[in-house]
Amino acid sequence: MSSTSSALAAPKSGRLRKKILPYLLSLPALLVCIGILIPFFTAVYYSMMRFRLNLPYLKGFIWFDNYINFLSDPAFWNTVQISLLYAFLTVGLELLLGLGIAVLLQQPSKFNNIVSVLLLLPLMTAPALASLMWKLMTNPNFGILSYLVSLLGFSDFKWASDPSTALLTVVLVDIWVYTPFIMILLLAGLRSLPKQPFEAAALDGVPQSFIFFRITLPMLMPYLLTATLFRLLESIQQFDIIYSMTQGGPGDQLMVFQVQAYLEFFQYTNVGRSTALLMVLWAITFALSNVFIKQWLRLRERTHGNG
Amino acid sequence: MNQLSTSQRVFRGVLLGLVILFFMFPIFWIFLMSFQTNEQILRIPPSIFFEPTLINYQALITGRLETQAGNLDIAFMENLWNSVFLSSSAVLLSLVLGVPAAYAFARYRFRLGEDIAFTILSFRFAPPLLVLLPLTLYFEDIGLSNTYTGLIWVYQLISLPLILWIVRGYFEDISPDIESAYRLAGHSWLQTFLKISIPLARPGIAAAGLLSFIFAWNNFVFALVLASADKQPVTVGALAFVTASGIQYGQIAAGIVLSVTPTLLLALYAQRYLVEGLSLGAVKG
Amino acid sequence: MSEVQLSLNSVDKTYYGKKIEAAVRAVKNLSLQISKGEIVALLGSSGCGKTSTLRMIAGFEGVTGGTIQLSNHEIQQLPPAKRNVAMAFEGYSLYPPLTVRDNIAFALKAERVSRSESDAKVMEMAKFLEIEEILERYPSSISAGQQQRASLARALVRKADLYLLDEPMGQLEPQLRSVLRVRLKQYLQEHQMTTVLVTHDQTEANALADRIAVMEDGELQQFETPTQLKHRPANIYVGTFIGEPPMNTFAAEVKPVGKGFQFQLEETGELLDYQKVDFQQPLRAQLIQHKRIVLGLRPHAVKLGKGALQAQVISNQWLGDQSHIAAEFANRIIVAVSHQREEFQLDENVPFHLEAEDLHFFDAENGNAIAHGLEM
Amino acid sequence: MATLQLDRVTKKFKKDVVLDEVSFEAEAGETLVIFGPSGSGKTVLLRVIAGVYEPEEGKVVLQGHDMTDVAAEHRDVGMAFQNFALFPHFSARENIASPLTALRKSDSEIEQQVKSIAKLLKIEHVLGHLPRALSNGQKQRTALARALVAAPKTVLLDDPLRNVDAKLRFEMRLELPRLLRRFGSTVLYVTQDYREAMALADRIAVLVGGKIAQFDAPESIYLRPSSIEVAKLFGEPAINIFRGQVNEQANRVLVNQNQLILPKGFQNKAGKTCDIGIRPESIKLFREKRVGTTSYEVITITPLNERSVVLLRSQEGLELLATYPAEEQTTRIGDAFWGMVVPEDLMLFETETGQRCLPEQN
Amino acid sequence: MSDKAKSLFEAYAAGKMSRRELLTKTAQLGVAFGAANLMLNKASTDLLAADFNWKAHQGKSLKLLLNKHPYVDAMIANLENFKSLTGMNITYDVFPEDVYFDKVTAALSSRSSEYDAFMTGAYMTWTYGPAGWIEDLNAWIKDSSKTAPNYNWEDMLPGLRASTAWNGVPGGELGSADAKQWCLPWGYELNNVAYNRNMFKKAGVEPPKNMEDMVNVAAKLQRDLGGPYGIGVRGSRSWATIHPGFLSAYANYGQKDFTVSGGKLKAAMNTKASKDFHELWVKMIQDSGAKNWSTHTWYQVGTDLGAGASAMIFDADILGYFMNGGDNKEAGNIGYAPFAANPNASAPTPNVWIWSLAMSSFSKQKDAAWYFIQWASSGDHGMFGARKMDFVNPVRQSVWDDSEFRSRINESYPGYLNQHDLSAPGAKIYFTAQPLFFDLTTQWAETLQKMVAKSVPVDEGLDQLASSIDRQLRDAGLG
Repeated sequence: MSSTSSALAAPKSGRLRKKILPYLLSLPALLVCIGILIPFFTAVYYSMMRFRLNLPYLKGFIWFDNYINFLSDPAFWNTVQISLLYAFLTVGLELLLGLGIAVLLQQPSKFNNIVSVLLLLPLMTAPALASLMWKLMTNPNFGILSYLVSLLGFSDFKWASDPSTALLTVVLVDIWVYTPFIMILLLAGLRSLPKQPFEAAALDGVPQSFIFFRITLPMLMPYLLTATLFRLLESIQQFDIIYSMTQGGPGDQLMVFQVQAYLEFFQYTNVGRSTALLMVLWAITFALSNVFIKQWLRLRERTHGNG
Repeated sequence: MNQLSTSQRVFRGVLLGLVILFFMFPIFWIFLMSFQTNEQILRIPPSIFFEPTLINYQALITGRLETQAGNLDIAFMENLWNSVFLSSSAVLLSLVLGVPAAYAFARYRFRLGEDIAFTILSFRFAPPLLVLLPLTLYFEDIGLSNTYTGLIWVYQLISLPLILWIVRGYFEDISPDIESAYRLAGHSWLQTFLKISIPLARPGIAAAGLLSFIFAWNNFVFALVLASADKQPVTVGALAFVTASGIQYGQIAAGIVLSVTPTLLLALYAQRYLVEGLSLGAVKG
Repeated sequence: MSEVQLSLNSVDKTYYGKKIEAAVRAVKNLSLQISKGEIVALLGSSGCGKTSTLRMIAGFEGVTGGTIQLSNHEIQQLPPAKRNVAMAFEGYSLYPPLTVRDNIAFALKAERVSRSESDAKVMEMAKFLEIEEILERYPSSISAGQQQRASLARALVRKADLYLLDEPMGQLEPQLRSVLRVRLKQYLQEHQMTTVLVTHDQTEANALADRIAVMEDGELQQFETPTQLKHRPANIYVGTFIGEPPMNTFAAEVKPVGKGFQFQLEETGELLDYQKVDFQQPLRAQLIQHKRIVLGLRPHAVKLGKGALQAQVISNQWLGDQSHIAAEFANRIIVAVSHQREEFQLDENVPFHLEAEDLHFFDAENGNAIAHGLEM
Repeated sequence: MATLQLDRVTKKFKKDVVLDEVSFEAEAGETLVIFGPSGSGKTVLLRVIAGVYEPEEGKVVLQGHDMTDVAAEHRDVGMAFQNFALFPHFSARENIASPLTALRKSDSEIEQQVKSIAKLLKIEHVLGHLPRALSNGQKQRTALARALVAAPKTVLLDDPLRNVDAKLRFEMRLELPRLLRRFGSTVLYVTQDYREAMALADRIAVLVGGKIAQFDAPESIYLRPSSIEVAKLFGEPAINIFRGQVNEQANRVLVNQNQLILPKGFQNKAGKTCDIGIRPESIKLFREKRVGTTSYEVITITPLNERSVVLLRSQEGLELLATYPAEEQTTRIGDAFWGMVVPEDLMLFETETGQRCLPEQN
Repeated sequence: MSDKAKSLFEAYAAGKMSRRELLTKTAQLGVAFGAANLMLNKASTDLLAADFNWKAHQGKSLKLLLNKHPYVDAMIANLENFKSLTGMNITYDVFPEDVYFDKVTAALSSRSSEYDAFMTGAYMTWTYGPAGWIEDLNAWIKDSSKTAPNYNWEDMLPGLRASTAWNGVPGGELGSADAKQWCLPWGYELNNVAYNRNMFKKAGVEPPKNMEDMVNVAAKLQRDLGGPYGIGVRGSRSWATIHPGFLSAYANYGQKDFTVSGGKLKAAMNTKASKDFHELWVKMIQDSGAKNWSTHTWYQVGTDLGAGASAMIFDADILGYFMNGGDNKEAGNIGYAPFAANPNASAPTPNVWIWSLAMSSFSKQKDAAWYFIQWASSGDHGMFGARKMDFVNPVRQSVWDDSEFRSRINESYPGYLNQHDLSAPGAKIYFTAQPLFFDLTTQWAETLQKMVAKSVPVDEGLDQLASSIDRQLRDAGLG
């Protein structure tokens, strides 16, 4: 019968092939990314140089001087502070809002499904374009929002142009663009939660708030973590919205890392300082992402039964 | 179940109404704006009553805008095409590279496996400029400056980690027994992968693909720094409406509307996958 | 039994799909009265409506028609929380973020039972269900059987008017299952806990329940004690559903001979001869009236070794304390059970006989029982 | 000829040893049941044979060829999974046909073979359905059909009856052996139901903690279990186990002040402590006193299908489980029974190891 | 083209006929106006070709990097002539101004040979030059084998010529003898007041005479008009906020950005006079500037004027020029006024912005690139742009002298020429040339934003700014 012959013809190297297969599968993806590691290491090198394109005679390796200079540079600390503030503010508010909306839309119904797709629209508007939209709407002369706000009596509301409201305005745009992302993740999470624990709780007469905080939220935790991870790290690196809305102003009000680094490079051609700034940002990001991924892996272990 | 009192229902309705208002109003307003002339837009106070005009769309689509300063060439449709081409190529490439890798991480525990996975994922968290700045300094040398290839490669930074992350989790949620069953039926690994694993992971792949498409489409800074005019996507191209002879608000609006349309259509099409695809897998943990 | 604790009155449940034609009537005109302290099993194959019934009692599903009374109050309009019902779910109903201990104590905590009292109760339940060792673990890290016991503990630890147990032992290992069955029944009886239990496993229903409600296709087939169900099945469905191995059935023509009868099997014409048996009058009249009947034969009643009938053995399985012998008879398979080890070989022709008092008579038209044995 | 050989197969997951040097052989056409409590490694064993898992050590030999390093698709093995593992996006027909398409058979040939096995398993009418539209029983038959359709030399069945209801399970228990005989394959059948194991097996491999505890014909295992562990796994209700003291004459054993008659051949145990095993059905119960009986009080009664299980307590306080046919329904709690243990059925086990003590032959 | 038409053009080209005469006659011949225009350019081109080998680089293809600008529109409109003149091909990338200079930096810093020539401002060459990215064009201008005899370099406004030449020494004087010509002026703008004549009439005010007057006039406009704000000036966090009206007024007070001594630079914006001026400027914005001043770039300043949202601007004169035409709401209502901030000053001292053409050092065909730069900055192209397109302000004296250009401007843009002519003598770059230009001016703008937002008092802010700038200069070895 054919079976015997096919067994004979079967490659004996099955075990070896099985060992190699995962590497074969993952290597192309890795290689494509590795290519990007080269610029990364270049950046590390540049960050340790006095390197301004327009002062070529100053070029030289200075070890960590760029970083040491940061320590005494109020502008740098301002950047750190603003970046973190911006990140925590946006992500915090987006989480709250996204969670709220996801809870509102939790029951799968036709209406809720349509609303949830509609609410994705802002996410599909490129942040650069969304900023443009909001700039139009907050234009003090013809902007609809300025007009509406003036009807409410705030005729002097300056949106992104005033230091006291610039952060608020930019955060508002960030919330507008990215809350849908969190919403859709959490909605997916809520909808995939098993029903039985909630039925059990309903039967036991446990109060809604008790259920929400003790059961729903913890069960949603992996989703919340993923959403926070992706958003927080993107938010701390925010560029598009801030650059388009205010270019970092007014004053140094919104000088976050990437805007500062962009200006340092493209306008001041200060490669050393620019890359050093980005390295600091990378370190912060990496540390944060590590914390989150560890936490996420821990939860995953638990749900997969090894906890 | 789920018996809500009337007051609860009204409360929910009001909340939902506010949410929809906040998220939809800007889009609605820009939509209206796109049918107005600059003059109408600049009216003070703003008004929602106007005589709609198609000149903005006409200008964008024909690529010619008549102003007092002469005829302006607008490459908007080219930009739109660039966006479509760049985003879909980038996502396709990411899928081709990322889905097998995601499968490997999901199914096999191999030496360095987690490290490789984390390395790829961590690219998602590297500040884009950190990579871009050095790249501008020597993209020229490796012959990738101002090529679609170069851009698509850099776009992998956005799309690949996301696809890997979501699809991996999705594969993990599929019972390996189903794959084993197909192999035991006498099919090779590749056949099994193509006929069983991928079809079963389709919602996850679709959701990941859609999300990364959206992010690729929305990208601004990569294209801004690396692309020359003829390779530029809409995000950068839309800035062209700011001209010395005035800001073409109507066209900006029309441009925004047009640029959102393709992703919206895609999302509508893939909507049922989105929630389903995200609910399993990665995110879930 | 005394006072009625739970009463279902003509309860109906219809699930409406997208189209009217797709509507499914899952429970049909179900009426049940359950006394205080009684343990009742809803038994039936999957899709028979037993789970829908349980969920209506719990309040997860609304009734389409009829009323449900618990402790003399109509509850069908109340939300689940207001019904004072405790339930153990079939599957993974534990709260994943909480330890097993917190899971069990969750409702107690919400009821503001004192810490010490709650601890004591949890410990008592844990000992009872042999889960003391996993109290600090999380649900995902314990086996399905342990999860099920934790879920059971969570339901039993509460004070409620009614306990609903949905397949409470389905995930347990056979050994543990038989031990816990006994223990659980004792516990429920001792504490006078009115219980409705849903199961597809008759062994479990028999072991635990005072009375069993057999359901099929949304309809209540019979509601009786386990013994009555076995000895006096109300219809063919109950007859073949209850009993392991299932009852053998043969369609036959009734031929009165003298005081007795002969039953001629419809397909192949074999005669089961009971002309010498004295069929009492009411039964006799009934049988004559029916002409065509279905005969039911418990495998235990098939006496192998001697007799006028012959069957060819197709399978002889010894299970330690009993033998199951399947044999071909009248183009059908007849199954016999013997409490000793039988040595019949495959294809061997074995004589057998059936006592008249072991016969069950069913109406061939509607399947309803006419009589069991010679009684009537 | 042994068509299936396992040679000291060891499988680990991280540090857990799931299979510990498992060796056995199966003959062509034989049905071998792998029986054990959950977590004993049954499923893993099957997967190692199928090629889904790789053993760390040892060899898997099928039809005389070392298959240890051969990919699953080249082993000529059919397998039915406990959770069915049907391809959800294929119809029942495509599911069943999948082993045939791999063999590149013609469409008509495939259709004909699928039809014929579907007929055998009574699922012809649902061939066009997707798995989600099938009942559990239909799914199980579809999975079975898929495993068998290409008539593989080795068939692996992983607790295929676990998820189906009692009636169907009983029917399948009758039908399956006949069906398997038709294909002439070597069958490895995993179950944790001892009745199923006894009903279906030519031989049973009892797997406990990753090791083969006993490998023998069903009756041998039931009647002569190699250890307490194995004895406990067979029989419902489970075997009664007591600590007992064998008297100097080695003809009685004292259990909790009750004297039980010891079968012959245990001289070497005289005066020693042993564990005594008594199967519930080995206790003969009578309503009235007879010679050699002891009086017991009924503590609980639990109906168990055709039998009733009673927990009995002797005056000396010995508690044991016994069964009697369910037809006698008059028993009440508190009733008295006169019971006698059939001496030949009494089993002795070493207290330390739990191994069964064999009677001396002479 | 008919022979008759041809001879007409030849006559024109030979200077026997005025342009108007020619056009009337060709019209009579039935040649459409547009075609006539093209032929006219053709004729001048042919003329240009007369005694110089324009075909030396025939067949080569150049690529330009351009900013979206009316000058570019004018150039593109005339490009066919260049192609036929030289037989070269031209392609170009046009970017919006928001990102244009970043693109230039990206292209040059990557040493890309893609672009042969590009548009730039003079300030940028202070970075590009030292970085070694652009060529000193003297080498070509002075080479008669490469430059047409009728190019007439001297025709370029001298202030502009000087402003685009720098010796590369930080603080070095623009246009010094050792200066390198980093780029060629192409079009320029100077900074003055443009205002809405109707609004001024309505509020009963005249264009401001000096800084203090400007503060008051703006405030009055803001008060009386009830809607539009008083004055539009730039405010974004960028060098561009410093360079237009602001620096023009600042320079008018004789104030400098740096003092240079011994080759070292020192910040000079914290003098008493500077502080007083800043006080006035900040107050003006606080009282009557745009609400979103801190995001205002030139196009918002312009758009607001054109849309009637502001009453006047102190910014590039060409902004006022553009807002007076097209579909702008206030088209035709815009007036122009020269502005000297210092009451003691004799004339305005507008700082200038010069759109120039530079040659990339990485170009592989520099001579060919020079042909393009030469053509684009020639009097003929300038004349074409000025007469037919919005190529204002031209950089050549000959164009300013052209009567057709002057009459056209006078008709449609009354007051514009006057404004220009009065300010032109004082118009030049008032910044000190040095490589940290962008860092330091951006910081200056940032300080200005803070002062307007009242988060720092003016004199404290300037002291901080000066000390910060001095530190950076020291770090870079300049101070």
